[in-house]
Amino acid sequence: MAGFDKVVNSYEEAMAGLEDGMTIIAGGFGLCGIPEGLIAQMVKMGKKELTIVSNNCGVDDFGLGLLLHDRQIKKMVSSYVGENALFEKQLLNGELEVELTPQGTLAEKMRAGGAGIPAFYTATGVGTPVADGKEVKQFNGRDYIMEESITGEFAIVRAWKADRYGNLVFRHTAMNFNPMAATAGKITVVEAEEIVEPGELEPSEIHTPGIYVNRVIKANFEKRIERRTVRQD
Amino acid sequence: MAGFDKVVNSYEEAMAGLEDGMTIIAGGFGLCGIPEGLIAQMVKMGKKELTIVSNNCGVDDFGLGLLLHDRQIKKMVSSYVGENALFEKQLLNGELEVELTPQGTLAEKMRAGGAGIPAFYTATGVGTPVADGKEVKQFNGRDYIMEESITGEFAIVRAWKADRYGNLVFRHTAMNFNPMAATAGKITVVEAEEIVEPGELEPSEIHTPGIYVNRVIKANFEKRIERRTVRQD
Amino acid sequence: MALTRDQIAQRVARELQDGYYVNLGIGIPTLVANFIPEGMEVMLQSENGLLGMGPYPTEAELDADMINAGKETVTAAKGAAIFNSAESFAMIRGGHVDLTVLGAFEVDQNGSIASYMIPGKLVKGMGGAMDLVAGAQNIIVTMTHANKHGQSKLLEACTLPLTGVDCVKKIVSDLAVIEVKDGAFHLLERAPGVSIEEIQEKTAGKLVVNGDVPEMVF
Amino acid sequence: MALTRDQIAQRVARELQDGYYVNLGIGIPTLVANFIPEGMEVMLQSENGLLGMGPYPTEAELDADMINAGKETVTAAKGAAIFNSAESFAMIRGGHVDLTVLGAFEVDQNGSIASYMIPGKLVKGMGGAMDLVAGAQNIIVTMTHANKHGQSKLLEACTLPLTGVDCVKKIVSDLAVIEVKDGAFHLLERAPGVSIEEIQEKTAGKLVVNGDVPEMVF
Repeated sequence: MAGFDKVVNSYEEAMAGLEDGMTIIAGGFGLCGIPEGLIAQMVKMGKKELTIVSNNCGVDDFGLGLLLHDRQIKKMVSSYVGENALFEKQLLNGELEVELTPQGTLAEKMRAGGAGIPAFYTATGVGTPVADGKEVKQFNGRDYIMEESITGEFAIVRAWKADRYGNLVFRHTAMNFNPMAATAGKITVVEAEEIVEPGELEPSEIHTPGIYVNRVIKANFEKRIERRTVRQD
Repeated sequence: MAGFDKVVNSYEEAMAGLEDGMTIIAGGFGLCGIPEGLIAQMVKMGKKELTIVSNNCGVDDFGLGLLLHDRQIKKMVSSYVGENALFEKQLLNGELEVELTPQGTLAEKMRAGGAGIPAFYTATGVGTPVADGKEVKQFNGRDYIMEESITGEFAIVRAWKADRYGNLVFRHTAMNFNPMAATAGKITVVEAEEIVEPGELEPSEIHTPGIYVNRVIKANFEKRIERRTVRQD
Repeated sequence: MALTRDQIAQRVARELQDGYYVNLGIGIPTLVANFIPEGMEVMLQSENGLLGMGPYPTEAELDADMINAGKETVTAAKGAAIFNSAESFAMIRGGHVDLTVLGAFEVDQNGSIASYMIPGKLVKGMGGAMDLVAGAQNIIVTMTHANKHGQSKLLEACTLPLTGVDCVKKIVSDLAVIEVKDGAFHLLERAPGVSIEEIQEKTAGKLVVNGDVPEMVF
Repeated sequence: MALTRDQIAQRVARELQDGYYVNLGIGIPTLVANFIPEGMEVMLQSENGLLGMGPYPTEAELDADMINAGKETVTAAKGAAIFNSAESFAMIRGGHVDLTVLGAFEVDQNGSIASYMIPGKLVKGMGGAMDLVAGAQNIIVTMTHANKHGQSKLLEACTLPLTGVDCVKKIVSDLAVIEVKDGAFHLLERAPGVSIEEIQEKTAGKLVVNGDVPEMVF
């Protein structure tokens, strides 16, 4: 079934077509569920002036934070970017632009982008700096602001299991933004812990149907923990 | 865990609070995945002037079509209502009102209702009778119409497995509109083939988290087939 | 000779490409699945929430919870995914489906389509058709070139309530294959033995004919 | 005596009801989970996609793929559900979460809250706080009544960029429990040994005191 076999065997193939100035939508929350190898490949390719849409920007030495070292990022669209000294420096220098977006609005903007919905209304951010320049409309006596959807030339996603057709299953809270990111890329690239044959994933348990996915690569992940909290038993 | 045990033991309890003039959002596609017993209870209760939001209106002698016999429905919001002679008669008599809504727009209106999104834009229906009276806005040079969300006093849902907390799993294509309906009711009532204990459903495989669900009742379903098509092997 | 329903489906199937995600409407479009070329793989999307629709079930496989958008009992193909209606139309509306094939009452030379309602008769509803014509990357309409009274269904402007505007890319009728572009019907192929004159006569909208128009071969 | 962080959390826990779905912010709000009254069940929502958050894991249970919205490793409670971020905020924005507890820099007498940004210092971002204050049915803020310079954080009008307008229902500070309604701070309870005068002095916005204000008991 050549037509639906989306597995590629190198990171070069996985990120082929990435160019300066593109918008990349990335799954992950903090360091949880991030496509580590695809980010490393982006660092290696050295493309510049990128717009990255991701809830966070990693830390100084891991995740999307690595793209800051060679100043590859022009603009971040994120809800929280406070884990990262280099980010702070580039932001204050004016080398980096940030568009702070409430977390739920960000998730919905990605979903809307993939779902052909150019804009939606939300009460989130009404009366705050987030509402600046946005259309306000009343529904049932309450104010809402219009938020526009987001799409990208690429989406980079981490999955647990992927089949060759690109059907995806995510593991625990490593799911987070990954399913929305997967829908919003013109080219959606998935890095998976495991690749299985079509038919091995139960159809109703698939989180992301393969129609959204263009390329799949198998990877080993470091899975660094950002805040290691344990209890004594 | 009294606070989260949502299982009720009678259909009277399941539909308690239903009144004349209410809006009820129903899951199901054709006769597939419909909450048969909850519909039967609505027939038994005889409440009138109901607005029913459902992709279809059953057939003459099964599903939501049963609500037509005693003229309980004032208005249907549906994408397709062509399976039903009684429906046709009441519509032509002017006893019944119908708001035809494209299937995808209907699904999205329910989802938006549950998700606190009062309206969204879609290209579906632009230039057609569906666009009449609706705001048109351009994004990237294309026209879109604004569609408002739907919520109801009740949502009635069929699930395959429900746990006592109201977490739901749906079976095959009996899923259809049920997950969206579940989010959009002020009181969401679920009729399930099987009730399991909390912890038996794998957290990442739950289709509808229990937070949306108010009442759960166990049922046996007839599961009538609308178009029985088989192949000879 | 006008094409049979099966021949129309067979001709549409030649528009498929390996790796296509396709939504087939009710009627002739459904038959397209029977003519997928050898060695080519396409995945069928059914808008009630199934990507990877398989054949009808055997008696033993029959399951009331497994239907397609035409409410027929079906099976899931290997590698299928099942999801809710909002997700299903997210894929459709978001342009992820490569091709939609559907029937119509009328198509006009601008690619507008009327397919869901004949005023005066009962309104059955548009189902998923409006979402499909608004969202799919490519839309092919199958229909008879003229109605049973001999009146053309390929018009200068649709007369019935529209399902969508400026969206149909191609028509495979019982008489011809026609591309819809630049405000005209462009004749690409003729049914075997059907003359350009007959097609012209049964096309009310603007028909563009360039040179010799080949006959379809089956 | 001003309340300790634990006492603030303990007092907030008295606002819980059996069967509540609750989202707890970072800091003092997180401690509320330690004081859920005996025999009462509440379910904790973590906005990164977990309904039914359990305790921190043991060393053996530690899993990088199982974190909360504060990026701490956690466990899932029995009966938990895990879902994507869009679904998580559908529940929050849609008003399905009964109670949100979060910290703030400032709250004003109309219930507006500033909690995510101090201009001139680095902008870290609002995370999920704006969605939570816009969507939750009930919002309780925990904070010290005054900052370290003794300046009130309960103001006539917030001075910092807002997280949300007219949304905070109650404040549990180190000095008092205050209801925010009708454009004023209504004093409900005092910390043990803290006088109404001290609270008045540290409340810059309009404070309403009705009769004897009871002391909290721990």
